[in-house]
Amino acid sequence: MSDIAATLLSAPILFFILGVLAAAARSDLAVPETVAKGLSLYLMAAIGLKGGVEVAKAGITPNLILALVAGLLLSALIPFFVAPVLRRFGRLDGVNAGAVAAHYGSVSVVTFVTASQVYGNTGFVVAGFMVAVLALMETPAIISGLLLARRYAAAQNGSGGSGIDRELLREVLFNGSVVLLLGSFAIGLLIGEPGFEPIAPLFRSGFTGVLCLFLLDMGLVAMRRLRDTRALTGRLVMLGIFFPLVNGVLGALTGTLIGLDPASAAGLAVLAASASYIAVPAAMRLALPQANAGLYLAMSLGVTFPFNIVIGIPLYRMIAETLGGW
Amino acid sequence: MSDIAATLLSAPILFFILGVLAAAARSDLAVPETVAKGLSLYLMAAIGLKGGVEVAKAGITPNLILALVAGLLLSALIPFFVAPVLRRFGRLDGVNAGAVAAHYGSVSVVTFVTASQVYGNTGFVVAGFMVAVLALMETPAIISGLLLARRYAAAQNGSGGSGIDRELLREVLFNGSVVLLLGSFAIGLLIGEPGFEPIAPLFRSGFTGVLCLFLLDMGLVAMRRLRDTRALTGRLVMLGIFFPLVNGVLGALTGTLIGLDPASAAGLAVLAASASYIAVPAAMRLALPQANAGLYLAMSLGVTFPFNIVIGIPLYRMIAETLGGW
Amino acid sequence: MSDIAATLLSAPILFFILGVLAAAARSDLAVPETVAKGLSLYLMAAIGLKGGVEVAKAGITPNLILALVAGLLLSALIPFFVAPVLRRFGRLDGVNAGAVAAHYGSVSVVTFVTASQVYGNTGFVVAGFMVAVLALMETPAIISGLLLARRYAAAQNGSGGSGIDRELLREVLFNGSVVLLLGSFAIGLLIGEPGFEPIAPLFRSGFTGVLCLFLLDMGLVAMRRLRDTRALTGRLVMLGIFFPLVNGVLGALTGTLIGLDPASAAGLAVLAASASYIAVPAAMRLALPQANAGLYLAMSLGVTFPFNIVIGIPLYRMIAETLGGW
Amino acid sequence: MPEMITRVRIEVLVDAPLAPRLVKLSREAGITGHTLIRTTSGEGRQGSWKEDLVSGATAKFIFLAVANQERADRFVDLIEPLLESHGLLVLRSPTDVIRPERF
Amino acid sequence: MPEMITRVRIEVLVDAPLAPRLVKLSREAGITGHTLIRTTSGEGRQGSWKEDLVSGATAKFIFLAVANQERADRFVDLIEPLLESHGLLVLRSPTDVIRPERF
Amino acid sequence: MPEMITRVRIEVLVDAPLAPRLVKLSREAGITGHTLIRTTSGEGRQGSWKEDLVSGATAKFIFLAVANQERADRFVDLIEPLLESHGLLVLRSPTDVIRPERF
Ligand SMILES: Nc1ncnc2c1ncn2[C@@H]1O[C@H](COP(=O)(O)O)[C@@H](O)[C@H]1O
Ligand SMILES: Nc1ncnc2c1ncn2[C@@H]1O[C@H](COP(=O)(O)O)[C@@H](O)[C@H]1O
Ligand SMILES: Nc1ncnc2c1ncn2[C@@H]1O[C@H](COP(=O)(O)O)[C@@H](O)[C@H]1O
Ligand code: NA
Ligand code: NA
Ligand code: NA
Repeated sequence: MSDIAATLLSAPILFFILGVLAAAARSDLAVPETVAKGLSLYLMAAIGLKGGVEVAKAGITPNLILALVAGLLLSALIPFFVAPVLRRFGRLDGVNAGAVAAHYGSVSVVTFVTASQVYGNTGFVVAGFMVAVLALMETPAIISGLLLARRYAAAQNGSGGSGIDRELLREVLFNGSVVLLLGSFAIGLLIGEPGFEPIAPLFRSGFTGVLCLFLLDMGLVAMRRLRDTRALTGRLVMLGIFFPLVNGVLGALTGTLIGLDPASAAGLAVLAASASYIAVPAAMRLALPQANAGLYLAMSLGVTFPFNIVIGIPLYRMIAETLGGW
Repeated sequence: MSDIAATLLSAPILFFILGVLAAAARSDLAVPETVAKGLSLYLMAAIGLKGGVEVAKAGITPNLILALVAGLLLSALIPFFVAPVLRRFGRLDGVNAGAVAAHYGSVSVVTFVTASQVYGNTGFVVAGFMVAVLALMETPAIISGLLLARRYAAAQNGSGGSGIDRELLREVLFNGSVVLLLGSFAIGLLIGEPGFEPIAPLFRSGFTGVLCLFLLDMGLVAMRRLRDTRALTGRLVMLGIFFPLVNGVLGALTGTLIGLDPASAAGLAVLAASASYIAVPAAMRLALPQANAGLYLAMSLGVTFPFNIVIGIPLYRMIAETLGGW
Repeated sequence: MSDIAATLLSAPILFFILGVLAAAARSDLAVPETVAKGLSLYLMAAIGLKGGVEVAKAGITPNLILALVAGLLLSALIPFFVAPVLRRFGRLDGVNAGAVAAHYGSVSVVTFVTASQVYGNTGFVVAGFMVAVLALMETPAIISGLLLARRYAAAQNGSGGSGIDRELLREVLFNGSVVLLLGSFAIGLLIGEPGFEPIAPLFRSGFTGVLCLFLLDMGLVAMRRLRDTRALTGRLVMLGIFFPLVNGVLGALTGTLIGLDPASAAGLAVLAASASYIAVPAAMRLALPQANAGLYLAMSLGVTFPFNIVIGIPLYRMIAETLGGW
Repeated sequence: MPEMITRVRIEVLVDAPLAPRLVKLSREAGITGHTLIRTTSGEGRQGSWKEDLVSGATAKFIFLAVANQERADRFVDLIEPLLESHGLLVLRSPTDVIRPERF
Repeated sequence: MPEMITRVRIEVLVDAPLAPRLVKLSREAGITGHTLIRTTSGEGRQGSWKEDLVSGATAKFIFLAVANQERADRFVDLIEPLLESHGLLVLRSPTDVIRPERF
Repeated sequence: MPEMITRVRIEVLVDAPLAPRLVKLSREAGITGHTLIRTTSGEGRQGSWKEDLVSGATAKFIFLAVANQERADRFVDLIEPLLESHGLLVLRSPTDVIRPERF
């Protein structure tokens, strides 16, 4: 429990809570959208670079390959477990179940970034290559979610999503956050530690501070979304907490089984537990426009994201440490 | 006088002057609004954090309590001195006098931040708890200004401001800048110096530089507002200089009397002398929409803000040092 | 050639290439316009400050005066060489030839900034005063381009550009980037190294990192402009590579002849070779609205800018070093 | 082609801090939706203004709502008392919409 | 005074990720140009939304196109199937333009 | 209900650097106010463009002015010579306003 206290008392998490409280009090505090977007680009470039630089130092290990495969499978398969629960217990129709499931298979960059930072500050260091796993996990879930939506729709009347056209394929493959993460990772690999030095003041020293400002905004956004939504039922809120718990355990187990160190296994748990709110919503607007955007954003941003930031991050660490100690 | 020269030659003040000159020459130099807003959020978070961290180190002292009470009283009472002068000498009607008076009772975060920075760089260090005083002083003046406006209006025909409804109350209590200042202050208190370390590169090392960019924008904005306004009379310009002088002396006196060190007394002088251009204008648009926004912004931003930045800051220091030397 | 490899492997250039590739793959990666603008203001303030601080240390030398005169002449005269080639080989009409020529006489701040950074990181340090040369070179070319456009038009029917009215004069003299560059340079001169110290963390340590993010955006913008334009012919693309080569050699020669050290001569080559995409396009929209903006931006941003960043910068260094070694 | 029926398009230029008040009044008039559009700058009898996020008090939105005749009338009635004090600019024009029952 | 001829002004409120699809359909309808205008926030039957660049999925544009009667009709026909699923709001009104042959 | 009288609504799509020129001409035509609205992107015969603040040369505004018939006519006359060279798109439509004496 002192782990949870330590997490809760770190600056980024406290700024997140400040944002949640401000929005709950209906304060007019707001970070301009374009600034928030700028901060998120910075965070992705920084995490990519740092991961690449570390892999440049450590070299490409079998662990890296195993973790990539595990991440890919988790992202692709989690929707198949999530969607049926959303239909039966959550009472969603097929299209919405598929859309929401895609979010839970995919990942939240900021959740991972926050976990790495909070873990790292206490010497529990997630391996650099997990950034590549993060980038790889963003999109397979999109395909799975669409397959599920179409299968459900076909079972009814034969008209599911509009399929995967060129526009969507581009969104899936060259989604901005995937490109920036993988691109920065590649740049980090190429330049290594010496080439990283001139940019380290911005991308390494400034990182935790920027994360604070960004999480302040995420707190505001998450709480406002929760408040303004009309689509969220009690059952769906419960699922928004149930899914990260189950997926987190799944991720920690997988990570431990393939031989990752406890911190990296915890990182994989965070990835599995987190739900996307960048790449997937945009893809779902394109591929399943009839799905309710208010719904999937409320679940991933309004419920699962805060749960992971405040409770999940220390919890997955405890689980991974316990499993790793066996 | 060499103090004034030293102030004028510090980078933040020079960037402010650059902004003023550029706007005077009708240059198209402009900082995008959203970026300026982002910078101002950063400045508020940073000043709040730093204040909180210092109070975490110094502990809660009687001085702190006294300064909070003094600040609160200054903010609430200054409008009662300012408004009658605005009516008689400034020839404003009751509603506008009340609205402008609220601005002078409240404070300008950036003026305080600039003063702290300029003072601190020469070893004249304002106590950390003055940030809490700053936050507390933002809103009492709003209530006073509204009371004054209503009293004046009642004396005429009985229909003053629309009163304090829920919307306004929220604006007053949970105004974005108040929430951010107090919230960051609380976070600073909670995390203390060790917790502040990972975010110090952004919030401490980067501070003066960001202040330069923000003051460049403020110079542009202040000068353009002065140029574009149609509401400013010569008498009001004189009051825009007279008020900060009187209020600054009042603040320095109060600070010295309650036993603050000279630098913190100078800080209180700066707070008393400065006029709001964030929290109060928004509240006045809500509560007294019939008041002339061009007028109060021209006075606070176009006249008093530049006066304080360039002349007031070194002046209040001299006054506080003189009073403290008695 | 290992110079070129070293340049290509520096982080800023790699981020530029990432931007180009992302745009080529039609990724939706994008930096918000206001953030990009904010980054460019930062870069100009930082380069101005650093140049001023260095001149404050080195003093005003005859070299400085000579370089200023040389820069002024290059900016004013290059359009007279460029415009006829655009007409004859490029097959442009007089107005468009004048407009494009103005861009090539003027300079690209980011190209210069990138070159300084890339050179400086390998100990090839461009003199601080070259920033003043940069600022001075922005506008003379505008006058030359307009003269050319008017002369061509007069040769046909006597109605060229609408002449230089007050609006345009202000744009030319008090253009935002010129004011910011010269203003920051003056501030750097005034405060010197000691006054720069408090703002060095932002403006010196953060610099290369910010440059990376900005070049990422420039890569996206340059590639998208190239893709979306309808005005670019094969001949014009060739000229967009031919002009920087010739002007770069001209700049390196001039710099060597007036006695600049090889790095500063390379800096002058970069300035001569680069084409404006900030000050000049805005002035041309005002003065020659009938010229095709898609055309001049495609040439300067879409062709010449990438060429200079990737190939020109190491090339001009080699040329300047060779010339300096004589 | 889908049938298009005439409805009323109302646009009100309003200061950012006062926009929520307008939204409330539109709900009272029975109007079921609205969209806010940010503006950049302008000029009127009271001088010129520019979008200003730092103080936030001089940014202006265009409040756009589509409604049927009856609700539009009610809304204009409700905002009439605010016109002078809130400095509103109100435009009203006919527009064709698809699915008119929504408005 | 230059002659002004009546053309059709079409405005569609559309989610940012779906705007390219609208542009494609307008080209198919023979419409030669369009302009996108960013909106800030709004409210409808599905609740309220705010511009959101981080996820990017709930920002909305106003797609504005001017066209002659025939092309406007064709465009409305093309987007009709998307109305419900894409949550579009479609406004159509007459407007006078100079150089009507452009549209 | 307050009386609403018909006035002319003029919208001009104009490049950011040229907007001040339009404002000047509207003043010459006797028009007492205007509002500028930022646009994001668009497409026309000259290709597509996107808001671009770094160079600033390809951002576009919608210049919106409400005026009476006479002033509107005068304004359209004044901008006519600029249409081609400045690439303007001019829309003119009737709108009802409250307090018509303002325009
Ligand atoms: N009557 C209306 N007037 C203006 N905008 C509307 C109206 N109804 C809906 N909207 C806009 O269309 C969006 C989607 O509407 P809805 O599908 O009803 O949720 C809303 O969020 C508003 O931005
Ligand atoms: N039919 C149209 N409807 C709406 N906007 C248009 C239309 N045609 C052109 N535009 C806008 O006007 C700009 C200039 O048009 P053009 O001169 O045809 O390239 C375009 O980039 C669009 O933003
Ligand atoms: N005739 C007009 N056309 C368009 N916008 C106007 C007009 N008159 C005023 N405005 C807008 O309404 C705001 C307030 O107008 P006023 O109350 O006259 O200062 C101005 O700043 C403009 O943005
Ligand atoms: Na996941
Ligand atoms: Na005060
Ligand atoms: Na040049």
